[in-house]
Amino acid sequence: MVNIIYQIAGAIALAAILLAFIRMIKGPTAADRVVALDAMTIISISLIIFLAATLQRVIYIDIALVYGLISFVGIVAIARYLERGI
Amino acid sequence: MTTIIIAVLGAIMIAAAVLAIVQKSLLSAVIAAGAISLLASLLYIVLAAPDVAMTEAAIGSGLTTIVFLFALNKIRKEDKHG
Amino acid sequence: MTLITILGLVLIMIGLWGMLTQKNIIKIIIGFSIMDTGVHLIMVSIGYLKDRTAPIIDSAVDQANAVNTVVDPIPSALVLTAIVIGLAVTALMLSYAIKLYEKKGTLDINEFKELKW
Amino acid sequence: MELAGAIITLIGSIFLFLGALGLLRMPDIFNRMQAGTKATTLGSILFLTGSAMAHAECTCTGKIVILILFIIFTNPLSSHALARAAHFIGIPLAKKTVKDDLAEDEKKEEGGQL
Repeated sequence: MVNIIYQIAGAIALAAILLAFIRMIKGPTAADRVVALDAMTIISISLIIFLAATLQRVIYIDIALVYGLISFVGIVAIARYLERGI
Repeated sequence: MTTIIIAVLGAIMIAAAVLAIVQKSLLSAVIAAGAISLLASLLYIVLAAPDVAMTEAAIGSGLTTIVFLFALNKIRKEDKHG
Repeated sequence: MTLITILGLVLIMIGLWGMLTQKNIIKIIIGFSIMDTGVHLIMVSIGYLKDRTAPIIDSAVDQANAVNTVVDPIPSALVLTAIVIGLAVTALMLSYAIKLYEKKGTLDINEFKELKW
Repeated sequence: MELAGAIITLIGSIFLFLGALGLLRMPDIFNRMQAGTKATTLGSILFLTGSAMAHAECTCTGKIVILILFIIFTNPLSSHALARAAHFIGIPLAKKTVKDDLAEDEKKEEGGQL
């Protein structure tokens, strides 16, 4: 029972990453695509935790820690480029 | 379960690669290349290689995008002056 | 994992198509980076064995029986080096692109024809 | 305990899905940014908390608390930087927008300087 509910939650998160990517395809300006990339990053952090729980290794959580910091630096760099250049 | 994850993420990766090639705007192409690296680091976790996933997340998705943005910035600045 | 090998092959083909058909130098470098990702995926998928786990010994892996429960760590060690070298090659290509832009004022590959005959 | 964790995870994933749906259906970039940042922040916090509760036997609670703190600190900052950049490069608002405080402030400052 617990496992089935948990796997349904993972499938819904996978569908969410697909929807965010459709906005990246459609987006009229580059800023829309950056917003879609930001949302995809946050959803994929959740998906990494889901994979770590499904495959039963604690060590995979460290990847989510690294990703949470690095993606922030990348998004801020793109925002500064959009505004006036790095 | 892992087969479904690989199929969905692979389809998104192929679509992002085609988007990065056919896109006119250079910034949008760089963003799509960053999305490819993000999804590749998810696939490395499924392939049981967490060290590669960590490196790909830090270097492929973070640092490569910033290096591309530096180059685009140089080109745009030259454009403004000349 | 056959599926991942096919995915890597498709990514290599898309990157090669982009490198051969695009006119802008930055787009050619992006195609090279996509091709790089495809090669890395294929190399990691060679070392994967079914129903096994990551080769890091902690409380989840039995130490005495570790040979039968972990995947092959050699291809992932190779790919780890290849990713870093890929970043260096990309940065070198981008610096050449900036120099070419300062020389000619354009990034169209058809304008650079000193070596054509 | 484990069933409660699984249900909290399900609620968090539904928040993630609704955030992505709002990202797809909102009319202009600022509305999209609001849907794509607030809803996914709440959803991922719920998802991580539920995962830590559903797998209580693993010793990962400290790491998940640090990860939630990262998300709470970095996510509004990056979204604020993006919104500021999008406003300054002049992306048009949606037709239904009734108020734009930042543009009014800028106009007032220019008037004061003159």
